[in-house]
Amino acid sequence: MNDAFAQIGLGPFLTVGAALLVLGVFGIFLNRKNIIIIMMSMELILLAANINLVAFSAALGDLSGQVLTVFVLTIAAAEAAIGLAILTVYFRNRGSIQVEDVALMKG
Amino acid sequence: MMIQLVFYVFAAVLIASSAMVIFAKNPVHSVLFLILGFFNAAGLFLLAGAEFLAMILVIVYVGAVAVLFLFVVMMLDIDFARMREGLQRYAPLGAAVGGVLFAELAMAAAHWASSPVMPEPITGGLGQPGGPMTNTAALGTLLYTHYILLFQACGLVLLVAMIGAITLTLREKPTGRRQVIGKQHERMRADTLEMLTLPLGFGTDANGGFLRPAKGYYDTAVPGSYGVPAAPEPPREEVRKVDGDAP
Amino acid sequence: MNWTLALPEIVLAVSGLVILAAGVLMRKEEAFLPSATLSVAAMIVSGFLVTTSSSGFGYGDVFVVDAFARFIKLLVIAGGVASITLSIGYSDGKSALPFETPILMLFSTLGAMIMASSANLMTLFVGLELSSLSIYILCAIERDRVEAAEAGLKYFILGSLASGLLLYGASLAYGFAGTMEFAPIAVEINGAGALPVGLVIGVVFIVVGLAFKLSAVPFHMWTPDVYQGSPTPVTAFMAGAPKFAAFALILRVMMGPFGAMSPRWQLLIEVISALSMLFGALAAIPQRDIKRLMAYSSIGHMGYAMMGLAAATPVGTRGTLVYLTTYLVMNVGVFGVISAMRRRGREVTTIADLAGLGRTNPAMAMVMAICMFSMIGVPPLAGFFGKFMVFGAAWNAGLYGLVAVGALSAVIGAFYYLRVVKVVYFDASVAPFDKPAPSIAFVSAAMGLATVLFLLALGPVSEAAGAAAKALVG
Amino acid sequence: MPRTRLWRRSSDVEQFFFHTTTGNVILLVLEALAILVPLLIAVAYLTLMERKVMAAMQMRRGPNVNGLFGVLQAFADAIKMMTKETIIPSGANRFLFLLAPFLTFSLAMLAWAVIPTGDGLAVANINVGILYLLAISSLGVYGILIAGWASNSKYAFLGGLRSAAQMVSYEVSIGLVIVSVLLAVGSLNLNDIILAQRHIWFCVPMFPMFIIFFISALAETNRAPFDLPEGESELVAGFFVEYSSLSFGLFFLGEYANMILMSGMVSILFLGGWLPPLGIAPLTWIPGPIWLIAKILFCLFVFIWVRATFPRYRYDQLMRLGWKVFLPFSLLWMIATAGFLLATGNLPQGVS
Repeated sequence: MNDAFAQIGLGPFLTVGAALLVLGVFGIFLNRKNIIIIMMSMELILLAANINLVAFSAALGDLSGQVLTVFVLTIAAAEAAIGLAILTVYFRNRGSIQVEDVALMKG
Repeated sequence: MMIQLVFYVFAAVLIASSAMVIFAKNPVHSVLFLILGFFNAAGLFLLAGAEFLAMILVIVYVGAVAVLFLFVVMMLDIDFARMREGLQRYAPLGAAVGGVLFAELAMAAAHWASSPVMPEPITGGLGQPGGPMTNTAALGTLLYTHYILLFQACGLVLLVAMIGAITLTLREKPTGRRQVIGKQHERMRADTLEMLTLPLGFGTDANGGFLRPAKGYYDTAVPGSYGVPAAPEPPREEVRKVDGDAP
Repeated sequence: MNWTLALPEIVLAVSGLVILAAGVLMRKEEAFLPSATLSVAAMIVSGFLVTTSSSGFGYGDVFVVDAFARFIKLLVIAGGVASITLSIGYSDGKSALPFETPILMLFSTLGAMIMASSANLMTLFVGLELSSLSIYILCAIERDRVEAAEAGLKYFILGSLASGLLLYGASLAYGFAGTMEFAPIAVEINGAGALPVGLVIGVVFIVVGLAFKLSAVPFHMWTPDVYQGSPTPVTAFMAGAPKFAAFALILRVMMGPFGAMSPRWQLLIEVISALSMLFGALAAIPQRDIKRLMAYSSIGHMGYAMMGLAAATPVGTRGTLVYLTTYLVMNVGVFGVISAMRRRGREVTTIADLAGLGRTNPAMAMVMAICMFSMIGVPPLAGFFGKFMVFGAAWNAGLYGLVAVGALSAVIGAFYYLRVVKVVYFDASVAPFDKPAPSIAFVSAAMGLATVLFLLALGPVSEAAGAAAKALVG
Repeated sequence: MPRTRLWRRSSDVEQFFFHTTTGNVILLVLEALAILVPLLIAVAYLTLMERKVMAAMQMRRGPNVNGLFGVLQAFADAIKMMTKETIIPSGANRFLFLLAPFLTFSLAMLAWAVIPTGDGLAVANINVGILYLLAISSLGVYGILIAGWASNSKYAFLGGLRSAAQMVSYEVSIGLVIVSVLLAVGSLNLNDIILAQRHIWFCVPMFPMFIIFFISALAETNRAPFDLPEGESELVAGFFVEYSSLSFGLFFLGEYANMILMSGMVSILFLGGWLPPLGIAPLTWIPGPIWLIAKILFCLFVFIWVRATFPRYRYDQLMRLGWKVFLPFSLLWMIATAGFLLATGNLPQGVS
């Protein structure tokens, strides 16, 4: 545990993580504007998890949390690439990325 | 004291900009707020002693992923006028649920209790006696030994992302002449350019009009690409030479 | 370090890379068949390696091979092989899929195998993402069809939300235990008296994340649209490999590290299971699209399979594994028939299109009928044994309410399965389908046969499942 | 981390500057100024140097009216630029439009915090210095992208997109080149990277990487022959077509500061930073900062030389070069470096 972290403590970090998680979930479920915002909310959720992991890693003196953060950063980048590719495909077909337009199939 | 202040500044800006990601009217602004948020998250990482991750967060996220987002937001011709509808009518309910969730999580965070018994922490050599080891070196040691399988699996994830992005979005463009680089480089000046001495007082038409370079013009392009016949070009007519003398 | 533990995975990964390189060098139109054949071959080789692999922990204890992992891996590989074979038949003519399709299925299978072997929260996450990311792409791979794009988008958004929540839960569990390995977490939870609220929230998030992948109610919203919009072989794949792997994880996580807190999550699982069974049965009734019907059917089946988990006993786990095996067989059979539903090269997917199949193509109609009866749970067929075992386990564990709900929804479910059979045999026939491609005919015939003859394999399968359950629960 | 001793400390002064918060802040500001002021002057004279060198190569005289040999030309330009009217296009996003040049300029300044000008002599001698540089240079994309978008003009937008794609592409090979250097050093600290070149500069054993890095630096700074983003013939002036007056000036300064920064990176990674070419007597008398400046000047000269000599690349050629030539080659070289170091047992172990 380094000095700076010891002065701040674990609680504030976790609270920031929780706030980001809630904002991300809020953004996904209540957003009616466009899908890109939803994807960005997803990034916020992953960032929340990352902040938690790094904070725990510092508090526990255990590096495996940071290792998982490395993996999460990698995978999140891959996920963003795929998501945006799918979004582009969708846009080419539909000409819109409004959330309410994503309801072609019903039943 | 100083450290706490720095932390709260980073945290406040991070949370505020994350909120703006969701509430901003213009998606481009949302992306920019996301970038600001990531920047501050990197600051938090630094405070927690994860210097390598902080830098990687800026390089990978801010430098690459957010650029992707910006690209897509800017290039998709989104109808901004329709975007201003705002949140759904359930927003107050959602905010209440979110508030409760946040309160619970924050309570759990404030009174965080870890297990009374803990296994030996995995440090990768960080903070151990017998030589200073930086955060980066320790992470690297762990990644390449202990977690090598997962590291490789992450490589496959990136490969899958690459395959996906290419299969989904790459379309062979019908326009665009592709070059054979070797031939292009081998080409000499004499193959493409011919110096003519033209008489004064005559227009281009009188001298045979504009002509494509004599040879080598089609040779350097991939057959079948735009404007280049798939079959080898039949020998072209020589550029008509005009004598130096006036007719 | 015993690196040979992951030999099946390594072989699969390397052959995936080789096939990809070969496919890139080939001409676009000709690359599909070789890449599909090679992928199937690689997966079969990997399956053999799975059966011969030794047990133990490896790679810094992030990776475990035991009877349970082997059982799930074989199921996953079988699902993958079947779907790639279906895609060969599906991909000729106008609706040609790109040659990357089988390769992505291969990588997704690989991710599912890693999930089955995970002994660590990190392995869980990485495997899950490798498997899911490939499927997101596969859903949208017919990029000029708007339904496919929409299916991909929906699955991507909800799926990545699920994995984000799962990751958040994992981070909380890590914060409690100070490690990500399952075994120490189990020890600590056993030792701890009162569990802190943070850990409970973490476990709930992990369950939610996995339930999303399983498409269990109330996290099922994506299933019908995604099943309907994706290309049929991809739907067949989605209904198989990733679900088995997600089940493997839910079993491993719930029985392993969080096994000590089973009284806490048992009710949650019971509710999810009961809701899935009921919802799957009721919502399927008004459906007109066969792929959509299968989506609701799969929601219901996941509910039944979860009954075994809700029992939280070795017998229950064995029941779940047998159930998953039977589900694989009959599900692939149905999707084989659906892949063959084409008129003049165009795919048709409504139930009404099946009318009169009994006269125009008796063999296909027979397969369809067998699978439908099996899904209801009619005795000599495969589905019966799975249902019997999970119901028995739940009954023994004293979950009478759950058994009652299960029986009720089985009766309701019988209605819509029988309706399909009625349409196939008793409705006035419409134009016949095109002649099915040989690979599709082969897969559906084989699966139909397997459904009938499952009785013969019941002994070995349930023995293997019992060994797997023993390896898991101890 | 220990602060470098810049002057003889008397105890009171030491107490104030090193142990009180106010003193620390003042010290930091002074250190920043000590870097920034020379940098700004250098940027101003770099423009003059470019014009003079190009003029010499094209057998012209270049600016020679203002002051002796035109030394006041830079200031004349600055005054002209400042007195012009700032025009903000209608429909432009005001805030972002003004933010973009400021961003470009301040990023180019920020990066200098970690550049060591002597042994351990940097504003911040941090562990992950090279990553910091990479991070800052990867942010440069935003100034341009935002400028292109906020101008509400299609030429600016196209220029911005082109430039962003170009910079992101070349960052990949820059990253890989840096990794091969790091493999040989075993540390991410810039000072350690320089010290590792005591015996031989990395430009000798890693000559191809040196070349790739230099060319990628050209592309990264949007310099000729990779100045497509502002290609006059197609895009009028690219992403800053709508800018005028001081905002244009900031872009201009930022671009030249980036050039100096990239030259600094080349000098540190491959040319031994503040080390003299040989560790023998007359050369070691010259202080480190002078060597660094000399090397940066040399690199800048090559930058200008290239601009005066090579025709502009076409966009597809540029992308092909980045992705199909540099990327595989630097990847291969990185693997080869790692293999060589491992095989010969020279892999640096845990140097911090």
